[in-house]
Amino acid sequence: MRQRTEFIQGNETCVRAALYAGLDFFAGYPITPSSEITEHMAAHLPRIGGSFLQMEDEISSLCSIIGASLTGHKVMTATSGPGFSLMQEALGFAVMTEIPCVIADVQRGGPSTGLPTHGSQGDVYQARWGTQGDHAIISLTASNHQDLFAMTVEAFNMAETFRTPVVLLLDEITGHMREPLTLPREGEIPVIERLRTSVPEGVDYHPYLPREDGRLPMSDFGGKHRYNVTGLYHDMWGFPTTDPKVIHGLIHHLMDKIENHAHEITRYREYYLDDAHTVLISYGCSARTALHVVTSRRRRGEKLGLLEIQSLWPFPAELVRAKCEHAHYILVVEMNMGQVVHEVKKAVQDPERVYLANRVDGEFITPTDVRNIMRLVHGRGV
Amino acid sequence: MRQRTEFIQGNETCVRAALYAGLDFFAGYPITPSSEITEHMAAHLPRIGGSFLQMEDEISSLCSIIGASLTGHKVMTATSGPGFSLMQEALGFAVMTEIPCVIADVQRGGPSTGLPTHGSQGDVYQARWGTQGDHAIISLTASNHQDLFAMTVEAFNMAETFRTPVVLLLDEITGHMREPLTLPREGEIPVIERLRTSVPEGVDYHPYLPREDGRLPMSDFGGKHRYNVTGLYHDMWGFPTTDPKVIHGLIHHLMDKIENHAHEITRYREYYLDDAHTVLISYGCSARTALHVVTSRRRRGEKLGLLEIQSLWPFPAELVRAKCEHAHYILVVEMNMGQVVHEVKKAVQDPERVYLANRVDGEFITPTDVRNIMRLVHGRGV
Amino acid sequence: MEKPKVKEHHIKRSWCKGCGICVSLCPKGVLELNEEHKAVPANASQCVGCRTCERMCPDLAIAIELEQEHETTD
Amino acid sequence: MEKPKVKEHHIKRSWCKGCGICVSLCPKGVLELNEEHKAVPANASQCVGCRTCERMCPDLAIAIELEQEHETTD
Amino acid sequence: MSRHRLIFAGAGGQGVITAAIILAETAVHFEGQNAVQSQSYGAAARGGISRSDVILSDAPIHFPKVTQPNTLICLTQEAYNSFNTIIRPGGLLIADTHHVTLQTRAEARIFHLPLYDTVVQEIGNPVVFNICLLGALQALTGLVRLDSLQQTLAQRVPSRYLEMNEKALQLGAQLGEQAEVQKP
Amino acid sequence: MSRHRLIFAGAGGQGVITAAIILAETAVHFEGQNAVQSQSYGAAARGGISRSDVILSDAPIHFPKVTQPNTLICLTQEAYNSFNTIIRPGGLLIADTHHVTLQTRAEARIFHLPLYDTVVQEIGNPVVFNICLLGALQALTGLVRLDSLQQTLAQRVPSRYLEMNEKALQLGAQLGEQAEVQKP
Amino acid sequence: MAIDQYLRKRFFPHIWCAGCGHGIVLNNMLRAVDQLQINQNEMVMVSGIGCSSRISGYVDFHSLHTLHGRALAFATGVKMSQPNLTVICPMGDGDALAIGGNHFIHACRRNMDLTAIVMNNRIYGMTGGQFSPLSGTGITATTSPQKTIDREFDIISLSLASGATFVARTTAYHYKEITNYIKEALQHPGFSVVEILSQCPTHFGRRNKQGDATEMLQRYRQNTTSIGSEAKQKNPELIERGIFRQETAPEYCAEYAELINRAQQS
Amino acid sequence: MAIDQYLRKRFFPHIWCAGCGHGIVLNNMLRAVDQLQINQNEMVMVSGIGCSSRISGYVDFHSLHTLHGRALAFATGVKMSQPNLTVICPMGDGDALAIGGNHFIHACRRNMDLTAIVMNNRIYGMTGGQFSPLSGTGITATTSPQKTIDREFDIISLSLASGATFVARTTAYHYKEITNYIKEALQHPGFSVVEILSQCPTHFGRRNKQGDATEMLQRYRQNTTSIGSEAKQKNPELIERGIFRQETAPEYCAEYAELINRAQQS
Ligand SMILES: Cc1ncc(C[n+]2csc(CCOP(=O)(O)OP(=O)(O)O)c2C)c(N)n1
Ligand SMILES: Cc1ncc(C[n+]2csc(CCOP(=O)(O)OP(=O)(O)O)c2C)c(N)n1
Ligand code: SF4
Ligand code: SF4
Ligand code: SF4
Ligand code: SF4
Ligand code: SF4
Ligand code: SF4
Ligand SMILES: [Mg+2]
Ligand SMILES: [Mg+2]
Repeated sequence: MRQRTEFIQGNETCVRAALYAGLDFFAGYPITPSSEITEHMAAHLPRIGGSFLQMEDEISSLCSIIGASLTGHKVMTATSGPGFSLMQEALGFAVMTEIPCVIADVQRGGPSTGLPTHGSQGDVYQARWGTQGDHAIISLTASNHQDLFAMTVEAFNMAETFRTPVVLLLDEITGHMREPLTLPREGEIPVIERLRTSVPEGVDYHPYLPREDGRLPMSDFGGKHRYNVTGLYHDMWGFPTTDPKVIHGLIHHLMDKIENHAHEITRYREYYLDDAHTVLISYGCSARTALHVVTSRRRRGEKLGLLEIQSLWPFPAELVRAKCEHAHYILVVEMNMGQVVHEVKKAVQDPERVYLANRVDGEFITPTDVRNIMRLVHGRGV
Repeated sequence: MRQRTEFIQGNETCVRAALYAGLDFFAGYPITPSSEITEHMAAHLPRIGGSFLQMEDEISSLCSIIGASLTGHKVMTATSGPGFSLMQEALGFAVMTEIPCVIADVQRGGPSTGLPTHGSQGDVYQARWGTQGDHAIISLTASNHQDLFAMTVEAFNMAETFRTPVVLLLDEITGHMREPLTLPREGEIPVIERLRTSVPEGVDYHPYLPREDGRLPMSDFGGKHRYNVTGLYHDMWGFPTTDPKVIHGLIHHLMDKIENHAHEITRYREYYLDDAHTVLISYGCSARTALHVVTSRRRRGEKLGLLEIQSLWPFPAELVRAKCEHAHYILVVEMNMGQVVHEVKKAVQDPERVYLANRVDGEFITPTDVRNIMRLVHGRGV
Repeated sequence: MEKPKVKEHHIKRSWCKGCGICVSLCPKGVLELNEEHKAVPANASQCVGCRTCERMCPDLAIAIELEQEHETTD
Repeated sequence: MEKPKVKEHHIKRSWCKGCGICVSLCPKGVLELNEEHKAVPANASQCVGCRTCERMCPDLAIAIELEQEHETTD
Repeated sequence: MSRHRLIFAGAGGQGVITAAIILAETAVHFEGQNAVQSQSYGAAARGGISRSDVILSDAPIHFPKVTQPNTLICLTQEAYNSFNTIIRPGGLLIADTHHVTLQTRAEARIFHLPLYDTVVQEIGNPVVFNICLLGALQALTGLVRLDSLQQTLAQRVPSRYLEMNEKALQLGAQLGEQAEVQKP
Repeated sequence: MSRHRLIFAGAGGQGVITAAIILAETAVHFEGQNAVQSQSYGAAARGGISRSDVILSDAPIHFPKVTQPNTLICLTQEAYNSFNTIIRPGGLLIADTHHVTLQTRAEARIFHLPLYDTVVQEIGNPVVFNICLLGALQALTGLVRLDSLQQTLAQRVPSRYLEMNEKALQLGAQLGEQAEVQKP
Repeated sequence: MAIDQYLRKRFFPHIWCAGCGHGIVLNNMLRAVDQLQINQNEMVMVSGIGCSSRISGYVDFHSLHTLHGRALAFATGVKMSQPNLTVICPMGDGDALAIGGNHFIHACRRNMDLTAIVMNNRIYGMTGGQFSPLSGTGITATTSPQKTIDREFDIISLSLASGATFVARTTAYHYKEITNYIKEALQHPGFSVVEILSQCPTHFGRRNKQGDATEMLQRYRQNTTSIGSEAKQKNPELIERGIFRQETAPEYCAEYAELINRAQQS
Repeated sequence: MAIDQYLRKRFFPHIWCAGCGHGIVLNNMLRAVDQLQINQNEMVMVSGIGCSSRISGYVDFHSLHTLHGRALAFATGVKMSQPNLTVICPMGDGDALAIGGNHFIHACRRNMDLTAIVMNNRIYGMTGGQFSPLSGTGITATTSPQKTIDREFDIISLSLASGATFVARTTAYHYKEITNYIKEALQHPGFSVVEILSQCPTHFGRRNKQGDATEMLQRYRQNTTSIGSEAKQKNPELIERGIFRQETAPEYCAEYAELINRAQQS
C-alpha cells in the first residue's frame, strides 16, 4: 500500500505523532501559536475514545495530565511561552515524582507576551532551568514535519523509558508551516509502552526503587498496588523523608537517570560534516535556513557542513565536540540572543572558534542573514 | 550615638534593609522558608504608613507590586522555590515593561516541594532563565546579615537604576539564622531614588526612550503623563508594535542595559586571594563554610583564598577570570548539583582546574565536606 | 422634548468597517452602506437625532451633530 | 436499645498526644490524663459505650470494644 | 532543479491563505511535487494584510519563506503597495481590478484581472473569489494542472458547494487564458 | 580566640529555641560577644525534635552550625538519645531529670538537674522551664553574666510575667550552683 | 464627538473585527467617564490579554495592558498604592473567569474600589474561537467540534457569592444601560462588576449560526429582560439585565487606612 | 478498630499537633469509606499542600500529595482518565480557596464526580499561622498583628454559585455528620463539597484566645445550628450546618462518554 502523504501544519503533525505514540489523554489551554495542537486533539481524541480536556489555565492543564498519567495513560499538554512559564511548578512535580508526560512548548517571541504570532527560539534555557531546584530534563526539537513526527514519538518513548516529563520545543514557524508528511506505517517507528511492575498483589511494591538497569516499573493508580506520590523528597515507597542519605540518593538518581544516558537520548542529523571547515550548528526552524545555506554553498564547492541538533537537553556536548574537532569556524544559527551557542562554547575546545548567527526581530532568519555573518567571520580569520 | 546592633534573622534583616531603601509597598503569599519576610513586613509597614497586602497566591503578589511600582512606589515580594516558579510569567512582564521591583527568593531544597525547611542553593539558574524568552536579569545574594542588609539596599538601587526586576537570592540558612546586625545610619548606604522625567505636562513623554546614559526616566501612573504599558513588544510610547526594527532595538536594549553594565553591578568580597594557589569560589550560605575553611587553613599557612560572589547575575565572568588567573585549583562551593561551577568553567582559562564541592542532602555543607573534596583535588594534581 | 434638529452626520470613513449595525438599527432608515461598504446618511433628512447609530457603532465612526448641542443624559 | 456492655478501651499510648478532648467530651467522665499526659480509662465501669471518645480522638488512638460488637450506623 | 516561489497577499476573509494551501496541496497530492506553505500573522488575528508564501519544487525545500516571489498575487491595494516592489525581475504579478489600482512599474509581467467583479457578476457570491484566482493563476503559470486543482476541490469542498467552486475555477482559468499583459 | 558551641535540644513547646536566642542575644547585647544562633526544622513545624545551635565567640563566626557541642542541653529523652554521642570529649551535658533517663557514658561532665520539677513545684507554671534552664546554664558555664540575662528578660518579657521569669532564672542558677557532676 | 478627548485616535481604526461588540462597550464606557467628568490623569485602565483587553490601548488614560487573567491582580496594586485613582478593568470572559477566576473572586471578596467590566462574548476571541467557561453547553467552537459539554458560570451569581458589592448586567444592545451601569459602578465605593454580553460575530456567531452582528444584537434584545420583569416570570429562560446588588460595605483601602492609624497609635 | 485497615499505621502517631481538628476529620472520613465498603484499590486520595493535605499519607488508598492549591486539577485528570475510581480531595482552606480558588470554582462548574473536603481552620496552619481568605475580619495572625481587614468567603455560597451539585457543611465537633455527609458526598454522582470547620489550636486558637482544642470544639457546638433551625431564626449569627444542595445534573465523565459516542458515530 502506498503510504499516505499529508500536507498539514507542524502543530497537526505533532498531534498525529502523539496519537501514533499511543497518547490518549490531552489537556490544554489555548495560546498562540500552539492552539492548533489543542484544537486537533479536540477533534481526534473523542474519535479514538481518548480524553480531551480544555482546562481553566495552563497550571491545571499540566496537573491534570500528570494525574491521568498515573492511572496508566500516555498524556500530553501543549502551550507557548507564557503558559510554559506558568507550568514550571508542576513540571518540577513531574520530575520529582517521575511521572511520564510530554509538554509541547511552541515557542513565540519573548520575553513576556512579546510577539505572540512570530517565531522564536527563546525558551531553550527555560526548558532546562525554568523550574526551581536541581533537576535534569529531556528536551527534543525538529526542523521538518517528518522529523517532528519522529521526535514526537520519541518524546513519548523517552518519557516512558526514563519516567520523566519531556519538553518538545517547537516554534511558531514549523508549527504553522505546511509541508508534506508521509505518515509512518504502524510499527515503522518503535513505540515504547509503559513498563509496568510484575510484582504480584500483596507483595511489597516499590514505586521508587530503580531496577538494575535504572528503570522504575510503574503500577497504575486504581490497580493492585497502593502507594504514595509526593513532590517532597521521598523514600522508595513514595513517602516523605528528611533522611539525608535518602535525599542524596534521590537527587542523584533524578540527575543520573538522564545525564548518564545522554548518549541514548542524543538525536541529530548531519550534513556534509566529513570535510567541513565551517560547521554550522542549528536546530528547529533555523536549521532549515542553515541547511539552505549549506546545500547552496556546497554546490559552489565551499566546505560547509551542518550539525542539526534534535535533542537539546541533555545537551549533546560530546557529539558537538567530536563533530567540531576539525572545524576552523563554528557558527551557531538560532533565533534568540544566543542560547545554544553558550553550550557549544562550553562543549568545544577553543571556544573562540564559535560564532553566533541569530535574528531576534520577529522575522524568520534568512540565508542572507547567515551568509552576512559568515562573511564577517571568515573575514576575521582568513 | 552608638549604632544599634540587632540580633535578628536574615529574613528580618532583609525587611529592615528594604525599609531603609525606601520600600513602602509589599505583597506576598506565605511559604517556608520566606514567611518571616512577609510577617515582618506585615508588622512594620502599617507603622510607617506603607502598604502590606497578603494576596491569594504568588502570581498576584508579583502582579500587584508591579502595579504599585508604576504609581511610584518602591516594592517587593518574597517567596521560595515553588512560589518563584509561579512568578516566572510576571517576572518576564516586569523585565519587558522595565518596572523596578525586588523579588526575594529564599531558597529551599528542590526540585518541586522538595525539602521545605532545609537550605539549598538550587535556584541560581532559575533566577537567570526561569521566564520565557531572551532577557537579562540582576540577581544578588549575601552570606551574612551585614552584607545582606547592604545587598538588599543595592537590590532596590539597581532596580531603580536599571528599571528592572532584581532577584534577591537568599537561602533557608541565612534567612533563618540569627547573628548581630549593626543597623547602618541614615545615609550610610546610598539610597537611589526613582529617576522621574522632567518633561513638563503637555509635552510628549517617551516612557521607553532611553536617555544618552541609557537610563529611562519614569512618570508615575496618576501623574501628568498618560502612557501605555504592555508586555508585548512596544515602541517608545509603550504601544504594541511588530516593526522588526523596533523589536530588534527593544530586545537589544533590554539585554544591553544590564549586560553592558555588568561591571557596575558586580559585587563581591575577597579573602586572601593575592597569593592563593587554591581559590575557593562561593556565595550565600555556603560562602560561610568556605570562609571557615579558608581562615582556618590560612592559620596553618596553606595558600587558600576565597572569592565570594554577591552579584550572581550578570555573572561576573571577568572578575572570576582575573581572580583565578594564577590559581592552580579552583573549587566552587555551593549547595546544589553544580550551577555556578558551570559559569566559572566558562569564565576561566583551563576549565580543568575547576572542581565542585557541594552537598545536596538537606544538610548544611560543612568545612569537613569541603576539606574532603580539597584533599581529593590536591591528591590528583600534586 | 421637541425633536432636535440634526445638523450633520459625521462619519469617519476610514474608521467604519461596514458592519451594518447602524444601518439596521436606525429607526428611520437614514443610513446605508455604499458600494465601498461604508455607512452613509442616504436619507439624512429623515434623521430624528436619536443617536442610536452613534452609540451602537462598534468603530466609534459616527457622531451626530445637532443644531443646538445639548448634553445627552441617559 | 439496651445499654451495650463495654469489653475494653483500647488506647494506643504511643498515638495519644494528650489533647484532652476525649476526657472533656466523655459524657460519663470515664477518661483521665495520666501523669504522662496520656488518656486512660480511669472509671471504665462508668462507660456507656457511646464511642464519643473514639470518634472525637484526633489521633485515632481510642477504640472501644463492646461485648457483642455490632456495626455503628449513624 | 525547478523552483517556483509565490506570495498570496490580500485581506483577512478573502481566502488568500486557503488559495495558497489549495495550490500547494494540489502540487503535493496530485503532481508529485514538493511544496511548503507558510503564512504571516499580524499583531492580532484580525485586520491588516493577510499573506501566505508558497514554494513549489521538485527538490527538498529548506527555507520556507519567500523573499523575492516569482509570482505575486495582490488582492488589496494595501497588499499591492507593500509587496509590489519585492517581486523578482521578470516575475509575474496578478492583481484584482476591483481592489487594486496599479502604479507604473515595468520589471514584472503584470496581469490586472477582473476576478472579483467576474465572480460577483457570474456567480453572485464573492466567497469563491479565491478559487477564481486559482483558475487564473493556473492558466497563467501552469504550475499545476487544472484537473488536479479540481480534484483537490472535490476533496475539500462540501458537495453542495462544489459546483460553485468549479465554476469559479473555470471562470478564472478563462480570464487567465484570455488575459493580456498590462502595459505599464 | 575563645569559642563556645552549644546545642539546645528538646521538643516543640518547651521553649528551647527561645532559650537559645536569649542566651545568644544576651552575649551580643550586653557582653560585647559575637554570636550566631540557628535552628533546624523537622518535616513540619510540629512534632519531632526541636533543636537550636548557638556559637559564642570573641571573633567572627562563619560556619554557624554545631557539629560537636561544648555544651549539650537535652530536655527530652528523644533529644538525649539522638545527640548525647556527639558531645565534645570533656564537654558539658545538662539534662532534665523529669524528661531524661541517662545511659552510662563517661566522656562528658554530666549534670542531671530537676529543672522541670522545680519549676512546677516552686512556680507552678511549666512555661518558664526554659528560663530556669538558662539560670542553670549560666551557673554551670558562666558564658554570660546572670545580670545580663536579667536585662534581656526585662527587654523581652511583658512586665506582668517578668517576676515569674526572674524567679525561674534564679531557681535555675541555684540548681546549677549546687549541682554535682553525675557519676556515671 | 463628546468622547473624542478620551480616544487615542492615532490607533484607529481599531483591530477589532467589523461588528464586534467590544467596540460598542468602548463607545459607551467612555460616555460614562465623560458624564462623570473624571480627570483623565486620575483614570487608570488595567487590562489582561484578549480582544477585549486591547481596549486599554485606545483610551487616553494611564493604561496598563498586562498578562492573560491577571488584570485585577495588577489593578489591586495600583489602587492600594494610590487610592485616589479611579481604576477600571475591562476583561474578557476567559480572561476574567478562565485563567483569571481566582483573582476575580478574591477581588470581589476584598471589596477594593475597582470596577471590573466583563465583556462576555462566550468565546476566546483573540486566540481564534475556543470555547470558554461562559460558552455553556451545546456550543460549537474550535475546541468543541462535537459541541461543548462544559457547563457555564453565571457571572452574576459568582460575583454575588464572592462578595462584590455592586453587580450589574447588560448587553451590547442596551447601550444606555452600559453607560449608566458603568457610571454607577465607577461611583460605587467598593468592588463593582458589570457584565456586558458582547457579540463576537467572527467566532461565536459564525460557528453557532447566529448570523451577523446585527442579528446577534437583536438576539440580546430578545433573550434578555429587566430584573424581575413580567416577561421573566412568563419565560424563565430570559437572561436578566439590571443592577443585582448595590450595597455599601467596608472598602479595602479605607479599612487599611484605619489599620495604619491603629498601628501608628499603638 | 473498624478503620484500622484504611490506615498506614507505620506513620502514626501523625504529625498533627495535639488536638488538631484534622485528625477528627480523618477519623470520621474513614468511617464513611468503611460503611460504604469501597474497595481500597478503587479509592484515590488527592491532596495539595498544608497540614490538612498531609492526610493523604495516612490512608491506605492510592494517594497523591501534590502542589499547594492544585489537588482538584490533578484529581480531574485522575478521574477523567479512569472514571470508575472514587476520588476524594481533602483540602485546607488556603489550599482550596486562596491559591486554589480557581480550580475549586471550575471543578464545581464542571460537575465531575469528585468529592472535595475543605478542612477549614481559618488559618494557614502548615506555614505557621498566617491569615487565610476564610479567617474573616478582626482576626490576629502572624501576618495580621493589627487584626485582619480582609473579608472572608462563604464556602457554601461560593460552591453553590459555581455549580457544585452536592454542598454540605459541618464541624469537627459533629463527628456523625462528618461521616454522614462524606458518605452522601462519595455516593453523589457529581461534584460534591463538604466543608468541615476544623480547629487549629496551635495557631488560630492560641492567637485568638479561643482556648484549647476542647474549647474550640465546644465553640463549634455553640456557634452552629442545623439549616433552617429555630435557633437560626432567633440568632442569625449562627453558622448553619447541613446539606445545602443535593441535586443531580449531568456529570462530566458521563457527558464525555456520550460525546465519544457522538464522535464515533459521525
Ligand atoms: C498565560 C496565557 N495563556 C493563554 C494565553 C492565550 N490567550 C490570549 S487571549 C486568550 C483568551 C481570550 O478570550 P477572552 O478573555 O474571552 O477575550 P476575548 O478575546 O474573547 O475578548 C487566550 C487563551 C495567553 N496570552 N497567556
Ligand atoms: C506555591 C506554594 N505557595 C505557598 C506554599 C506554602 N504553603 C504551604 S501550605 C500553605 C497554607 C496552608 O494552609 P491551609 O491550606 O489552610 O492548610 P492547613 O495547613 O491550615 O491545614 C502554604 C501557604 C507552597 N507550599 N506552595
Ligand atoms: S456601525 Fe459604524 S462601523 Fe458599522 S457600518 Fe455603521 S458606521 Fe460603519
Ligand atoms: S441619529 Fe437616530 S435617526 Fe439619526 S441616523 Fe442615527 S440612528 Fe438614525
Ligand atoms: S482524644 Fe485521643 S489524643 Fe486526645 S487525649 Fe484522648 S486519646 Fe489522647
Ligand atoms: S465510649 Fe462514651 S462513655 Fe465510654 S469512655 Fe468513650 S466517651 Fe466515655
Ligand atoms: S474575534 Fe470576536 S471578539 Fe475578537 S475582535 Fe473579532 S469579533 Fe471581536
Ligand atoms: S498547626 Fe494547626 S492545622 Fe497544623 S497540625 Fe497544628 S493544629 Fe493542626
Ligand atoms: Mg471572550
Ligand atoms: Mg487552613
